[in-house]
Amino acid sequence: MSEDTQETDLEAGQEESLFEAPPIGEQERMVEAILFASAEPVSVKELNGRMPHGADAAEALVHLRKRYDGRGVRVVKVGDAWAMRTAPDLSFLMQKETVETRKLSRAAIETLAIIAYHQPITRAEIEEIRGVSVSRGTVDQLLEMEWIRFGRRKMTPGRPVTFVVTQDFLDHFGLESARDLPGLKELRSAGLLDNRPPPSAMPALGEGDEDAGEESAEGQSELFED
Amino acid sequence: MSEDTQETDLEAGQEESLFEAPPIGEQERMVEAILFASAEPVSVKELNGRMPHGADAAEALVHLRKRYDGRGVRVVKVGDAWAMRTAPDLSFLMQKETVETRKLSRAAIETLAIIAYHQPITRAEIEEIRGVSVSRGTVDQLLEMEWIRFGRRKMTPGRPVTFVVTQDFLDHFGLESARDLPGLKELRSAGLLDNRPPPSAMPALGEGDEDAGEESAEGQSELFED
Amino acid sequence: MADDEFEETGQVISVAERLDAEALIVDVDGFEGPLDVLLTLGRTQKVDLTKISILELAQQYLAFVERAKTLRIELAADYLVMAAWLAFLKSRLLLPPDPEEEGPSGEELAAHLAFQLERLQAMRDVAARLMARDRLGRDFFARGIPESVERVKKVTYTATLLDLMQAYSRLRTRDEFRPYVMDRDAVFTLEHALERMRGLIGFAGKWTDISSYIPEGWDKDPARIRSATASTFAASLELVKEGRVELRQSETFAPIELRRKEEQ
Repeated sequence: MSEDTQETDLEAGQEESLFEAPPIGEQERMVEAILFASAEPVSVKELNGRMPHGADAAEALVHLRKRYDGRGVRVVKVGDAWAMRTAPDLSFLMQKETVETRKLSRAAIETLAIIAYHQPITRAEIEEIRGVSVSRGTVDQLLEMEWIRFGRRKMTPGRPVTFVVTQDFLDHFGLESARDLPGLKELRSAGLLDNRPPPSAMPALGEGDEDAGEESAEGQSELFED
Repeated sequence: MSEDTQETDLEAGQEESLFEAPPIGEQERMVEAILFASAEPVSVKELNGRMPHGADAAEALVHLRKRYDGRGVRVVKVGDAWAMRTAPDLSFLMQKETVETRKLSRAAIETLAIIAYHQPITRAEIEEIRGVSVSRGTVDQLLEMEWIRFGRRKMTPGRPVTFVVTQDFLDHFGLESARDLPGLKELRSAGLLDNRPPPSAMPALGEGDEDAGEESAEGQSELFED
Repeated sequence: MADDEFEETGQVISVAERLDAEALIVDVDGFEGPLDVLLTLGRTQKVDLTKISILELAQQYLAFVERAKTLRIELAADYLVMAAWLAFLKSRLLLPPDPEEEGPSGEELAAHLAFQLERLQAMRDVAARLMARDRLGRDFFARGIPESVERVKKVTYTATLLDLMQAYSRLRTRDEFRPYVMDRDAVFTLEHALERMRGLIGFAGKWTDISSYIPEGWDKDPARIRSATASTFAASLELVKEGRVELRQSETFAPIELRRKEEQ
């Protein structure tokens, strides 16, 4: 695209008399630079004030506007001032999607574990094992992640829905089937069931409802170990 | 050029055909819009990450740069990134936009130049060139302005940290890369950038404990104030 | 006074040199260390830095330090270290070389000092060129109204198998769910080992060290290793007896290897 023959005589123009307006191509460059760098839209009056004597910003704007026609950037009128803006059809480029990975909450991972080990399982049964109610948010989150889905309804009164784990779940955890989950014995031999606080720490440590459980577990094991 | 796997492609890219890149003219518009919208240089990698799948920002940049050649705004390379900047010959129009930069001390200017021409360079090496200790304040100021940053540690005893100049530095001084520093070639061919260790009997000026250096400088000025 | 000084220092100091030194003293606080003073003194020689006389420079510097002394101006240690060194350099340059003495010659030392001065001057020159360049925010400008890139943050959640197992264990160690409380921590029973190996030997088509059958979690603590090794070995013997596997050991204390016995 070689529209501008004006540009060739730029340099010469500058060196010429102070009172002669710069060539229109040069004026166009000036308007372009001012609009680009300005933090606010600039009026024609201000443009003329900043440009050399004799310049005609309004005319330069006509050319500049034409030049940017169809480009990724446009020259737009804002009130009675002018500004440059990215083309509206490219606004999608001004978004950047970032993915942040977070650890699943304790409530969610516990619920998930119970479903995995006991599927198909109803919400009431999950609550019984966890000892606390299961919030809708937790279940929804797991459903949304597609790690659990609804299983068959139980043939018990009320025909409650059940939850089962999904293929996505198995894929994520590298399991062939839910039956491949390590059993209690294996958990124990992996040292995962030995997480008991030392006896000295006995009275009321830990958080919330878990406390009671851990304390009594401890009491129990002491009984047996003696 | 490895794709950034953390940043997923944009909506628009996904909506369109996944395998057909937009025409190059369209890609050029996209690069134009992204560079135009950003005050900071944007890397080719980020451009590609933000553009639809299959786009080649590097190629689009070649076209775009040519298009802006001689305009009031230029497409410039800053390290591995690209930016749009007004043409320096129009600076006379821009008094209004001028930002007051903090005045650098002579020590800071010298230290900056030494880092730029000798990077990566350790504090001890800077001190050996200047013959005085480098105050913490000087380095801190340059770090704060983000004109220098820490480079890799030197594989010498004590594994000292090194300093290198940043993309902001290149951007500020209108340099495509540190290789374009003025006079670099002459300095190199004159051997003035060689790492020539001092003969054994030379006094190690300014080396060692910088605090001691600062203390004595302070002591001195106190004397003069009396 | 001038004579006194002459005798005291034993140096020939021209009036011009003394005046130079005095001029510097006034501004000693403005100097960036001894190299800076040397560069400034060097400039008075009115020659190219590469042709500078280091001997003369040393003399000039010593005059500067002397002058500071007579004016009771205390110089920082760096300046005095340089003075001592230049006095040493001067003697090296003036006296015939002592063949006994080791280390670099006076000329080598002088050459390095000249290099340092030239390098510092070069750095100052390029620093000035750098600062004189067209600069962002002064001569050229970035976009005045940057459009912010909207960060669309997508959060994904993740967990590992270990998290899952730990969560389940946590639940199961609570109270009534502790049916295995009687198990002793460091004992891996023969029954356990047998059960485990029965499930695994189907895959033992090749000779495999039986220690690889020791379950995870039993390979760190010595007591557990001992127990698991013993029971795994006993279980292997049991399986041989049942005719399901073969065992071999190449020599005493070599690894014991196991292989599935193919059905006849």
